[in-house]
Amino acid sequence: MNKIRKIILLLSATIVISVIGSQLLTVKAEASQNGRSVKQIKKAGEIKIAVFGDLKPYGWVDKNGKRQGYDIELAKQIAKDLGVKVKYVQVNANARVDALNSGKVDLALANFTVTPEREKVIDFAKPYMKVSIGVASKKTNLITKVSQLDGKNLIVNKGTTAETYFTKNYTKANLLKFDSKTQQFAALKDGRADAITDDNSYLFAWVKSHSDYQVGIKKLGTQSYVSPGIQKGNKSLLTWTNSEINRLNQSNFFEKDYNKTLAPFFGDDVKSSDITITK
Amino acid sequence: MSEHLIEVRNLNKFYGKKKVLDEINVTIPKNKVTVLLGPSGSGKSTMIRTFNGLEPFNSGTITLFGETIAANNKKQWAIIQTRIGMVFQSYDLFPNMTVIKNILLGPLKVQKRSREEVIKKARDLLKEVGLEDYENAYPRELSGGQKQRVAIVRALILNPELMLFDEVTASLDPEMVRGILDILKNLANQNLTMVIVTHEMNFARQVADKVIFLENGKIIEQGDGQSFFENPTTKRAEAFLESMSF
Amino acid sequence: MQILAISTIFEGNNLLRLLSGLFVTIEISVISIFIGTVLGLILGSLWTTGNHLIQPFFKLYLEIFRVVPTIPLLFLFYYIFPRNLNINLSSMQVSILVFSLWFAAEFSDIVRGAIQSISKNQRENAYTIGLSMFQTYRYVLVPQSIPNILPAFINLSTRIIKTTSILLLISVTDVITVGQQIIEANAQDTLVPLLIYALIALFYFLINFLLSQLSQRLERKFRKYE
Amino acid sequence: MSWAYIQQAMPDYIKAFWLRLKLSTIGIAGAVLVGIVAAFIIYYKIPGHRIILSYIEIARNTPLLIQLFFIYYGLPITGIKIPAQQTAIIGLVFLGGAYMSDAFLGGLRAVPKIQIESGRAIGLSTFQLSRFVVFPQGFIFSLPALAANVIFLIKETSIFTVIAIPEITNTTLDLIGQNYRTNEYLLMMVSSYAVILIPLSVFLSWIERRIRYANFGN
Repeated sequence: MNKIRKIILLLSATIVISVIGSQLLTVKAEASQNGRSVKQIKKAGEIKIAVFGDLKPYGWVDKNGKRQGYDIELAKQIAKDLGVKVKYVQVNANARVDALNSGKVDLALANFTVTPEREKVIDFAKPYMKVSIGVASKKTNLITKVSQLDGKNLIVNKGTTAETYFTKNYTKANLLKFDSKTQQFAALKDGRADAITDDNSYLFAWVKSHSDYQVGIKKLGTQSYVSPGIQKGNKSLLTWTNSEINRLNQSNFFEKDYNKTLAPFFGDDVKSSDITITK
Repeated sequence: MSEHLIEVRNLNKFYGKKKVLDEINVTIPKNKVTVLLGPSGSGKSTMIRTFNGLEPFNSGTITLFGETIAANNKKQWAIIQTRIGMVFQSYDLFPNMTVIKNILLGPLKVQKRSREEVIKKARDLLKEVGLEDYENAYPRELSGGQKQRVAIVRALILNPELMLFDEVTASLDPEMVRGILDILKNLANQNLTMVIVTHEMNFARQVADKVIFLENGKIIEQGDGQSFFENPTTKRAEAFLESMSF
Repeated sequence: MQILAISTIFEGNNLLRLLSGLFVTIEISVISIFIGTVLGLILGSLWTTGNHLIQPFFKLYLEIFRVVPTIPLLFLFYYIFPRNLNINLSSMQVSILVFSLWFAAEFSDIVRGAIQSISKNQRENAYTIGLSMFQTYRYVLVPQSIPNILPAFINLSTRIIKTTSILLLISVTDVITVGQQIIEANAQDTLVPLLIYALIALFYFLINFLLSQLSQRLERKFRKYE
Repeated sequence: MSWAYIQQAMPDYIKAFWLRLKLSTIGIAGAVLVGIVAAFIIYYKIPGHRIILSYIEIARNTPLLIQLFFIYYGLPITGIKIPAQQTAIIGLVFLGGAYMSDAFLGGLRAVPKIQIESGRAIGLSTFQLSRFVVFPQGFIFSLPALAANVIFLIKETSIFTVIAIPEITNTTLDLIGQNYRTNEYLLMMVSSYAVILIPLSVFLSWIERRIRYANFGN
């Protein structure tokens, strides 16, 4: 009796230790200071890409657990052209830069808007989408001018260009800062704030499935561009991605991507040319 | 006199500035019973505890089994100490183990003896002390006297060449004391070398081959048991004996 | 509407995904608790041997992990150290590392307290029958402190399991991350969030509740000799 | 490391620091209150103690994060909408009350039976017994667990970030997301926790030592 118990104990200990061992021994020291080159990625047979998991229709997970969206289509295409598999790393907006710079991912395809501040810390490849900041609110209490936000509660997502805009250019609104898209939209629906600000493109998509809301302010600030983010100094991957985007533009990939992933979610007030970049 | 098992030379021990053992020079004869006597706080317990390394000392030497140990040599003690058994006033068995496991721990884990041999020996010893029915009991189920008997068995099973008893009856009920003392007497008759700290004067008188009398950490008198009790040479010993026999 | 919301859970492989997210939570917890227990036992025991050389380091380690909340620790090990030390751990490995070290720190203190409260006589008894230092801990001190350690051990374990809920911040696909994905995929149904969060709460509750029931049983068993 | 960023973020951190202090003070005070009441109800087996026991099991065995999610994002569907700061305090009191009642209960149970019997012998009522005998002694015994809980609960406030309360973790994650100076902001975050928690932790070991000696008299 005692012996059996000892054997079981020993066995389970062995299993646990081997699991731990395999977990800890796979510590990889492959990431250099500048990230993995295209050659290294190809050799590893896998590219790690940061995506959103809760941003319909750009990067989200459907009911079968499959990742879907505009960014995901691009990720798949890039992996295909590199001849490797994709490993998705789900991130929140404010973790994108750190995920790149700590080598957790090779590429960020997470609605990453190019800004001067970001360009100081990471590299951007050529843009694949146009975007500006928008503000959505309830139809019954529609916000159409920024001045209407004075002293009102405004929902932002941490680490987005919309947040930066309202922190630097217009400071009279009271910002509620959330970590994830799920949380920010949930808070809006619960009526925790008067309006939400984020990239206009997915505000358009969101209001389409929430008919009592409307994008009252369609464009704020200047037109911005969304690009793949790459760790600072990773020349090899940057060059490759730039030529990849050129290639995809020539083959009308982005328009097809738009029609497949975005069009079903957008209202009539958005056209393919509002989002994609043809040149 | 016969051969000495322990020889203590110029032993000193301090607690902070207080000198608790002061220039101790004693010998413990082999195969005899030595009793340490003295009033409370005289240093008896401290002294007996230096004999197996439990109590480190500041200067001097102890020679046991022909090997000389200087102050605080832990490695030397670790080897020699296994030849010495000890029983304390507080009969602390290991509460997480049954009686038999308490007894077997030393011989099996330290001495690596064969299980069958040790179990047989343990049962013999338990029978000798009248506890043959208690081998699977936990310590909490035993009385103080019974626990103390198990503690003695636990020490004896290691086949010690020297046994130290530090006031083993002091915290027992009076009716338990006799049984324990009988066991000790029995051991004395088997020519085991023993050092006993006790306040039981009648018992001491019966078993002591040698008496060491201490006061304030100093040896006042040491010598033959019978002559100590009948004819103490110092006034202090005389006074002590008087105070103890009312 | 309500039926619709409940069916969301069984739709596609939602339930399976939630469970696999839960498994990640359990895996991280179990491995961390295991490593943390072993390490904590060793450290806590070492502390009571009175080795003054290691005590300052031990104390520093203990205070750091006791005082700094888990979120900054996770960020430190996930984002900062890779950049500065050039080692790259996956989010699972980082979680296990941080949770193990945290568990070990708090657990070692519990072990220390329990061992120190065992009377000195027990050590002396062990010494007189010739047990080595290791044997004294192995057979006498550690077994005797288990009944006193157990409640605190379980308390700490449930806290570790609960804290895995913040792993969504470093991209671990745990049960909450999956829950949010499902909520997002069913954004038009307002009851879904309530349901998913209730379900996740139920998962956590069941694990921790069973654990504390188990501990009460074990404690009773261990205390039977007292 | 850039000093300029640290300086620039200082006002935000000071604000966040006070907010956290406020929320944790109210939350922990509430938790202590709930804990004391719950502990006494269980100790004397007052009717309803089973409900209290279930509350403790539920509060202790589910993560604060989920509790907050549930209150903040889940409840509004049923028409109950509680603002973020109140949600945070409710969550902390709910979770902390369970842990605190455990601490107090442990303390109460450590009071020797003879004390209660002698109290009864001189004719004290249950309330008087609690007020003059059981609580004062039990409180001392529960101090180490209580202090440990305070540290634990203060650390838990970092989870408030998920309901957009601009406390220290939220501010840190936000600043990192905006300015990408992770090292600086994490340093500030850790130090602002250390400012409160290190003295507390030292205090904890101090009372633990005192109680150990008081208990065993050596």
